[in-house]
Amino acid sequence: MLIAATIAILVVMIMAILRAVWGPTLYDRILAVNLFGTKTVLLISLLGFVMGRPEFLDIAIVYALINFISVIGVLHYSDAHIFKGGDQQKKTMKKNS
Amino acid sequence: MAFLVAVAIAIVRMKDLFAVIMLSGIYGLLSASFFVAMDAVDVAFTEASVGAGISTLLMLVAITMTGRTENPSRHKPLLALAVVTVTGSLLIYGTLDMPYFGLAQDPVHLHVAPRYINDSMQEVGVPNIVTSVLASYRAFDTFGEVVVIFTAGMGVLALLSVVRHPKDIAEIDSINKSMHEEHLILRIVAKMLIPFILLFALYVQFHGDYGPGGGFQAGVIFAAAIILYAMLFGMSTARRVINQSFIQMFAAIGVLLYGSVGVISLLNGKNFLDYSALSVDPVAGQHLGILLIELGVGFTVTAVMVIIFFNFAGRRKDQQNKEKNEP
Amino acid sequence: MIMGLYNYWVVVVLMMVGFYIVIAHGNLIKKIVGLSIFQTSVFIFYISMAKVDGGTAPILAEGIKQYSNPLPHVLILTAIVVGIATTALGLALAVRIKEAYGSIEEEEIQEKDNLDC
Amino acid sequence: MDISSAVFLLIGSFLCVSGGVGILRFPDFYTRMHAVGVTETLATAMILIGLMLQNPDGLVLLKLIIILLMTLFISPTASHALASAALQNNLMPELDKQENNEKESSSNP
Amino acid sequence: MLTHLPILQVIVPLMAAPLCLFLTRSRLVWLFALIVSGVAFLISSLLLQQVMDSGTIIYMLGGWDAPWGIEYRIDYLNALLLLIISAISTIVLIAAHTSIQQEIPEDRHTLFYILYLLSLAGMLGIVATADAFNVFVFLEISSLSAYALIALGKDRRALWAAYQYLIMGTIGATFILIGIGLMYQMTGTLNMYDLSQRLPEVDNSRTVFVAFAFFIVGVCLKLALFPLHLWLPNAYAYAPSIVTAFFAATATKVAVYLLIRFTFSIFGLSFSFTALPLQMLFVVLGLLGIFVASFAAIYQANVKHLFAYSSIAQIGYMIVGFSVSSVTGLTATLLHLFNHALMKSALFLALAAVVYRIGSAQLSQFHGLGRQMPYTMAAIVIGGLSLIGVPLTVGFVSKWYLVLATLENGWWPVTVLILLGSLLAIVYVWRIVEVAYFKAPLAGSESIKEAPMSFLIPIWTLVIANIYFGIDTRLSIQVAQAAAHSLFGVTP
Repeated sequence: MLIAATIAILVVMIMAILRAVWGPTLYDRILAVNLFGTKTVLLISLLGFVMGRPEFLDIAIVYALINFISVIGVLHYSDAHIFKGGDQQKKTMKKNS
Repeated sequence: MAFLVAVAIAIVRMKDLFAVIMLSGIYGLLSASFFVAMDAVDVAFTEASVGAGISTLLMLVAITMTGRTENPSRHKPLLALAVVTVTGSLLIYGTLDMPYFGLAQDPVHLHVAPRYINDSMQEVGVPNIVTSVLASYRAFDTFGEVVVIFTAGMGVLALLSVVRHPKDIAEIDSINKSMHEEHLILRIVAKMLIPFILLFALYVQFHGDYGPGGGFQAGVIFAAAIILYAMLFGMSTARRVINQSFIQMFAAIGVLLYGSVGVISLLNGKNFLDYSALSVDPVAGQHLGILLIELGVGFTVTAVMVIIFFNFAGRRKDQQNKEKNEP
Repeated sequence: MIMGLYNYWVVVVLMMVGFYIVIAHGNLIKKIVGLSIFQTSVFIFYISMAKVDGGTAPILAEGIKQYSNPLPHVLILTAIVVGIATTALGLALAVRIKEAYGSIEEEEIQEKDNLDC
Repeated sequence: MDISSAVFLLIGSFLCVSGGVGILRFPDFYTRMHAVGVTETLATAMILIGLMLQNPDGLVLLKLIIILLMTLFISPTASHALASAALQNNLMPELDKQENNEKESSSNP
Repeated sequence: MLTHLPILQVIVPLMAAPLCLFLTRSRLVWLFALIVSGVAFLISSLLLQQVMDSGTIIYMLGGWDAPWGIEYRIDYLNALLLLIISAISTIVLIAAHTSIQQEIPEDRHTLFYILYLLSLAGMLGIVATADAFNVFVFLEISSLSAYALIALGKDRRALWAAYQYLIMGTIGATFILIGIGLMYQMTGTLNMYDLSQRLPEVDNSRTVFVAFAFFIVGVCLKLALFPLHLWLPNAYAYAPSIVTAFFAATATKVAVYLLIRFTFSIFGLSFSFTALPLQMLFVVLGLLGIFVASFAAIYQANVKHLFAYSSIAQIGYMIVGFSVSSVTGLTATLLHLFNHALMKSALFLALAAVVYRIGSAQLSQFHGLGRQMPYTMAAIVIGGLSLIGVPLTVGFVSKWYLVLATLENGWWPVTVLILLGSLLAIVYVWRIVEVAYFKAPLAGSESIKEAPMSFLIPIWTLVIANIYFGIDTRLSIQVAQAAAHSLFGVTP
């Protein structure tokens, strides 16, 4: 069963990579990376059980954290700079209202 | 494995730097999973936090400053291809006489490593062999590693640090306020998470003797928490908590702590970094020594990661302010 | 033989992809990405050489006889740190170059240099 | 015990794959996000519960619970942040796009 | 404490670097760095003394014995290199405070000294260690700090040069890493001595051959051997003058050391020179390097560029001596290592003084400098003579040995080509002399004065050393010959 789940996760990983490669928008890619990260967390936990040494779940925790932080980071930096136009528009809208 | 190749080739073809960086993040995650499958849990730990976390983040900050598309023009792809093919085939040629993958009677597994596996428990007394090799047998390499990271911190500081004026800081403050009003949910979740992350970092720091982890990993996680804080609550708020010159001192203290452990053993008449000088009982000395140097590593890594990130981000703020003042 | 060496061959391909990015692409950031791929592949090479069939992670536990080789792990831990240090410094340089030249394309920079001379 | 664990794992894997199909096949960003956001959380929970039922010892169980809690916190938050960021930067949902083209208005999306 | 000298050699600058952060004033940091470097110099001379008295010193770090722990192993070769590096570093540092005042912004001064010390420590570490992986770690310390130091240069091209150096240097380091990995895979050890014992068992395997090839290519990238030299001229030309003076004299020497150490002591002579057509390859590359770089030097408008190219040519001489693979040839290489460090640091320091006074190193700005800065220009002339290989300077001694070595092997054509290469050196040195002494000073440059004492003292120390070791050759030749002999004797 563990193996089956591992394979399922690997399949999903492939899909996520495809989405990350195809894009088309920035957010699709971020989404794909996020999905990929969560799946990696699962994969690591599963691998720990498959190999019979489940003590190493620390790594999975780190992955989950890092994944969160990098998604936030990506959003933070893509927000602020690449789509500056959007930001300014929003501000003007606020002023008007 | 095939995954890795696919991602790598996709990276070659991409022109959008943002996508490239996303993919390189995936590459980091993948190789870390591979490391787990190959039993290298400590390495996977590090690669996850570094390859997928910190370096992706740094690259992102960098492209926001440099622009995100690559010019289509490539120069001399043929020549490059030729060089690569030659090197690659040389390597393949070299693999032909290699001992096969995974066999227990490879020379690698027969010569030096058995002593680590069999005797490190008596000699160092730490169940995690990687830690005992890292922090005791080859402690000097690790000292070098700490110095490398310190060097990088100083280098980034030399390249990117900007002198800040109080007026700018006030200005940045107001920008931050307006920018972060909408991050309410994120902030609340982050507020709950950050203490947990810090705790977890401490666990990783001190549990390194028994499981995967150690000073370096803990340092990165610690720094990640600070970076998260800085991103959500604004650079200048974070700077108020963690002062630039203070964090520089911190980096230096880490290196010095590591080095002074060595110097103490010198003063006690033992060789550099010989921990048995630290205590009457050699194994207890080893324990103490490993604890101290891991602490040193943790200090320096945290501090340097924060320095690097702050300087990148600070530079970016600076650029933005300049852009604003010009038109 | 194919099974025994397959792993290494894939690693070689990865290394070469990274290497190709470094030498063939003109964009400074992409070069650094390539460099980190190149280095990561070397790490993978070291780690694969440490693997022992049927072995587990080198953390001592009751009832386990066969461990993988810990030494390459230690080396690679150090090398990863070196890698991130290089990446950080390279990115910092790229940022400064962008400020000074207004571009991060190798050819444009070269052109501007030639004008200077 | 084993059977229940297997059932959880299977459900988890199924949800995973369906989420994966979703991210590939759905037409625009928001629907894709829906596919991922919904299945992912549940799938992760299922698989982790399945693992917990493999009856590991105390510390491992604790870590699994931590991971579970963290995913439950993190992934909705990340999805939320992602969606709101996309929305604020005027990435239109597929359906809205048509309407907007008709109205030519810039009402808050 | 005497038994701990090998480790103190590296640790003193290494630990001093972070300490600099706690010192506030630029002048204090400079004094501190100078003292530290001086201590390192003292230690290295003591070490050389010890090696001469009692042979190879072995020091086990952490108290673990050799293949398990990391070991330091100091023999003649290491001791010589340590001495060169720390001596040059100390002398160059004397002038640093004055020079960087003008070239580096005030708030970066402390960082400059930190990076300088780190780079010094890195180089010392590479030379002292007997562990292959430790070499890689310290190589990265020295090169990372080198990239940052070069990027501190005033011109924006310094950034670009540093970036190129970073890419090339990292590729080189990664190649070295691959080479070390393959060696480790075949033997299971990382200790150099242990490697040399265990490699012969497997040395007909293709993997070891590839390991050797990768290692050599990696080192040659660092070494800036002829076809791989592209990063060097710009890096030297745009770095702060002090940094150039330091690196020109030491950085490539360390790479030469690695080359010698790995080919002679680890892979062994018979393997290195039979498995690969290395000998022929290196002679050809070395000679090509001499000629191409000398010609390039002739056409440079910037004097720093000129001397940088001349450095590449000098590396060519060292490689030729190395590839003769006889005791005399190796002695010539080692002598040239020592001598070239002396003359290049003198030349670049003199240039630093010129840059300090006139703010540029363009040859067109040199008009009439011979009268305005007589002592500095005299130093450049003597250094130039030494580059050419005129008798009574050190350059003559090493060229003499090189010629002897090639003749010994019966390589007539090589000898002739080496002498022709020296003729090219005459051309580019003459260009400077001509401009400086036989052209009228530029209008508006009357105010240029002689360089301050803080420059003249180190420059003339080096120049006098240049002449002294050119006349009284006993010490340098004795050490170089002993090192060469031990390298040939130790080889299994």
